[in-house]
Amino acid sequence: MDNQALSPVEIRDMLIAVSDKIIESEALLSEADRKLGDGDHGLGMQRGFTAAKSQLEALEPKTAGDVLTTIGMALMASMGGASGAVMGMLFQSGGMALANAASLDASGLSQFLDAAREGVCNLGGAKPGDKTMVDALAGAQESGQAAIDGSTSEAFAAVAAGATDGMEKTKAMIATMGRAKTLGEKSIGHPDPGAVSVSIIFQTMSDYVNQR
Amino acid sequence: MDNQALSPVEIRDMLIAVSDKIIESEALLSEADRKLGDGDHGLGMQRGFTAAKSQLEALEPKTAGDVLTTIGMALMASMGGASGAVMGMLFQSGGMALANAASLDASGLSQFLDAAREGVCNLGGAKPGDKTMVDALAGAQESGQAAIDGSTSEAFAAVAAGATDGMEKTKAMIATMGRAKTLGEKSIGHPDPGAVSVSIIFQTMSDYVNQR
Amino acid sequence: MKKILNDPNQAAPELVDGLVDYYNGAVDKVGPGAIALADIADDKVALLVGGGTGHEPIYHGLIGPGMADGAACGDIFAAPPPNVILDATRAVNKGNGVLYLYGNYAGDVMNFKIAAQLAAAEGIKVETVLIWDDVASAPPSEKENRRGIAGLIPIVKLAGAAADSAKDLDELVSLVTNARDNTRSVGVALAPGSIPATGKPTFELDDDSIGVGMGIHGEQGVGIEKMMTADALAEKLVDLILADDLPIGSGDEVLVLINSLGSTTMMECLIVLKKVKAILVDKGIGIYDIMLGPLVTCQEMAGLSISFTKLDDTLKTLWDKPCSSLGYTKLGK
Amino acid sequence: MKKILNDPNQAAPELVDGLVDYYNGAVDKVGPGAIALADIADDKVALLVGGGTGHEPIYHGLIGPGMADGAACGDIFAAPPPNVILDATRAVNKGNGVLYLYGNYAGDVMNFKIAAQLAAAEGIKVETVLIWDDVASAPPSEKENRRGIAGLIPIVKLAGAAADSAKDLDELVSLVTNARDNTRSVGVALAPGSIPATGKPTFELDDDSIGVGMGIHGEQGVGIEKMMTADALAEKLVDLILADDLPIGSGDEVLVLINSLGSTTMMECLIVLKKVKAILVDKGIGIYDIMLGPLVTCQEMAGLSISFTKLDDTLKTLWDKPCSSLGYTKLGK
Ligand SMILES: Nc1ncnc2c1ncn2[C@@H]1O[C@H](COP(=O)(O)OP(=O)(O)O)[C@@H](O)[C@H]1O
Ligand SMILES: Nc1ncnc2c1ncn2[C@@H]1O[C@H](COP(=O)(O)OP(=O)(O)O)[C@@H](O)[C@H]1O
Ligand SMILES: [Mg+2]
Ligand SMILES: [Mg+2]
Ligand SMILES: [Mg+2]
Ligand SMILES: [Mg+2]
Repeated sequence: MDNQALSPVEIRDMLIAVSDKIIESEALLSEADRKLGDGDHGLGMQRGFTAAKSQLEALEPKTAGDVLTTIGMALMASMGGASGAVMGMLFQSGGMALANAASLDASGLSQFLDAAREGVCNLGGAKPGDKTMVDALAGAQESGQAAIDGSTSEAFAAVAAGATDGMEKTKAMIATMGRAKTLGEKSIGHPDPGAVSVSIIFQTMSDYVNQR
Repeated sequence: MDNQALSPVEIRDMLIAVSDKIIESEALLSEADRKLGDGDHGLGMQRGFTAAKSQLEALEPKTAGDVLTTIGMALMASMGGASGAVMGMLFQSGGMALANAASLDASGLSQFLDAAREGVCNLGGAKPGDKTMVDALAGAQESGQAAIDGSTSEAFAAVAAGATDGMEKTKAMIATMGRAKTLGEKSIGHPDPGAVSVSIIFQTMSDYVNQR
Repeated sequence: MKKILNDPNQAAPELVDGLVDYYNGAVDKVGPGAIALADIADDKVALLVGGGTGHEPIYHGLIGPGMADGAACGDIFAAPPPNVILDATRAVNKGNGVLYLYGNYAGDVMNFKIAAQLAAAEGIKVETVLIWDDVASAPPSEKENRRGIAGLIPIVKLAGAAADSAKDLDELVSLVTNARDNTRSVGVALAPGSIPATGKPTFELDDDSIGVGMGIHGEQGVGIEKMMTADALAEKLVDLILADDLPIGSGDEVLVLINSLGSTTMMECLIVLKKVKAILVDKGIGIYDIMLGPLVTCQEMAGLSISFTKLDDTLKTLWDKPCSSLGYTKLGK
Repeated sequence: MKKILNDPNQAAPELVDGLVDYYNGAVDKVGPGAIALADIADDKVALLVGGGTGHEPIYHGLIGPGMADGAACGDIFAAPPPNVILDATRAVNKGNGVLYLYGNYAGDVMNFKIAAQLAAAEGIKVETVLIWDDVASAPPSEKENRRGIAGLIPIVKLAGAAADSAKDLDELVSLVTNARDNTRSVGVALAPGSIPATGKPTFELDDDSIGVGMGIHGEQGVGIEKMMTADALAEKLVDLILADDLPIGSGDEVLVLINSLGSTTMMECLIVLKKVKAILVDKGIGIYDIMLGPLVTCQEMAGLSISFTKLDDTLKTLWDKPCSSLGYTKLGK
């Protein structure tokens, strides 16, 4: 296991890998949204991460925060929809917490997630249990706190597992927020599409960190 | 073979039989119009002959003309569309020629058809060969003239054959009138729906006359 | 095909009742299928439109101030019978005569012709202008064989304004003839509508085909082509109109109508408009005003048509007048 | 699903360009997705609407005199991003502040909230009224969880008139809140629309089923029922509205809106109107005015919604003002 913190350039490359993964997951994410919402979640994510990728590719980042707020702004400005706001806010609030961080390690990841969760929950008012991406984000954030003293790669793996776990839990939940709330009990059995995205994002990060 | 002229009551009953036959042919006639027009010919005919039937049932006719103009007026007032005008006019102009006729025989049938053809052609401007109901009507009219000296039932049989023959000929024609005209060569192969109606009308009359 | 109906065979009379309800007192039902404005000025030359129903908002949704005075409504896709037209004629006639304005279809022509004879027998002056804007339906040399499609919308609006100002029926005829002669349209079908009473589609079209030059009653297109982009389609349709006998060129000004046949979205109409405008700008043709939306429909048919009306000063003055109706409303300029 | 598009992923920006073209000089594009009236009076309190595209004519087709001053347009079915809203906010602000008026959806609320913070940071006064007229989406005790559907049409029209007369932003907020609080809607889905970029239907529904309480983004209905007649459906929907917490009874007067979700024909809307009117007349409820047609759509979705706005004298005065826009135009009374 590799305990080296990620440099800003590595963070950038990691997020380019995340962008590619999200772009290729369009159909899967839209299909998840067809079950619970209006069927466009993958399209919004694809739009956002295509814009993000091209900005990341042009970026010569100085700090961890540089990269993370760049992707946050790119998502926020290009996506629209519920996910544009929450995904944008996730990276923007999280990134602001690392504005001056020269690199990203287990502790930085946890700081990022704490701020990201706070930013998203403040913006949208969702709590864990509401069947939104907050469930996956909260899972990631709690695992990140628990992994704070371990290696960078262990922390990323734990966060990915926490996000996926949070996403899995949304399957059993009744939606109370967003477009799926009018479905009531019919929403049971399907994972929240935004939570699926969050799980893919952190899993791809972990894959990058553990394969470098 | 029966050479007795039809009494006004028989004409009425014959036209009630025609009405029933047309009403039951709705799907066939609409389907024919889907090939060449807007698919509603059977609906219009059904509407018209339903109205006609209920007026005929209430009618105590004195002359042949009474019955024929009654059905003409009923069709004209209830159908609308191209066929409402032409079918209405067929019976109305034809019936006026028999305004004072106490009964209907081969010669009366021919007079009816002469006036009917003239009325319809004056109204709509169609000539034989234009792929309209005029082809069937002209076939009927010409056969009626040829049968003028025969028995009533022979005349009705000849007229039915002439109408059917005229209808069959429309299959090979290119439409130049009405909604099918924009189809050009694509109209070849399908009979004109109004001609199919005219053929059914005279065939049913002949069946009535020959089976009484 | 699911439709929100009571008795499919009563769709036409029920929709006419609903229409009278929509007008909320401004329109009277003056016979089955016959409707007229409740308030028509005493010395007005009257404008009567009509045709089959099922193409809402036309024709019956075009009644109102600055638009038509009355409408004769037939069954679904069927011209109104003569007695319906006569009822409407009597109601709108204020002694100065009535202009019949409707689409050039055999059924309409025959039924209105009979009605005109009946009206004349009652001493009502009637004149007729036929709408034949569809360039795809016959060559320019055979205008009287052309169908009326969405161009009837600007023509009825211009006629409505003309009827408010015309001193007599003859003047109205000449104003409306001018509007008609300066209007050209062509359309494309993507998917059929369905007939309410049978639930059957009005024609068949492959998944990747479109019918260029379709009719508004579900008549198949004149030319079946492969599906193409919005830009290519806009170019094709505009070319068909500009290649017709009405000269429209640099310095001229036109009204543009992008009409949805029913289920084609406003999004698609707007995307087509974008290209149409670019083509016209490129040719130096001015756009005086634009109409866009489902104005002449064929049930839930998919497709659209483009219409141009070339405006001279008289037509501009008529266009600038306010009007109000279910189908088209416009503030004065 | 055949649609007339160029690049399905560029449908939203292209339709916004087409919309600016439609307005033919009256509307400026002030940023990607951001449009505003070219001419806004200097001391006017501004009205900004917005939301996802794909629901034409809303929201961007509601700009015009007596209607909204600007609109922020997102992608298809997606709320506009904050920067688009901010561009539109800057363009419509004349120093007297801006009212944000839009449908209550998580995405819209979050993006407009961020935009409002950015605008405040620039010294622009912003207030918000959320539209939550859909009675099927949450019980009356949880209004803030209700969706905005077709009721936004009368609300935006009333708000447009209010913005012309309001002396300040606070007065506008209270006038518009009153319009919002007196508006209730409920809809039914018959068949899904499709997402332009994927061509996929937004939901599935059996051939003989309808979704009562559907959403305008293709959200499935709250209750799936068997297909029924127009009359039965009208009764069911009216009952759902009248059973809500807004008392509407004998002697009251309402605006009625029968909205098509897209491919549902005007014929069907008129037949439903007929029954709605009969029910209201029976209960002694007056109909002040009627709107009818595809005003809030979801692509070629089939279905319709009914909205009532209960009018007091203030709202009547606002309603009677003229307005003009792609989506809704009305002569003054
Ligand atoms: N209030 C909220 N807080 C956090 N996440 C939310 C909230 N509302 C919606 N979401 C997330 O947004 C996702 C839907 O995104 P998307 O489909 O792109 O947007 P839209 O709902 O505007 O179509 C949901 O699956 C959910 O995870
Ligand atoms: N000018 C005409 N003269 C005689 N018959 C005509 C004429 N135009 C149309 N028809 C007849 O009308 C028939 C179509 O009737 P129908 O479908 O009921 O009316 P519509 O064309 O109004 O839908 C055609 O098949 C044709 O026989
Ligand atoms: Mg979605
Ligand atoms: Mg027909
Ligand atoms: Mg017809
Ligand atoms: Mg969406």
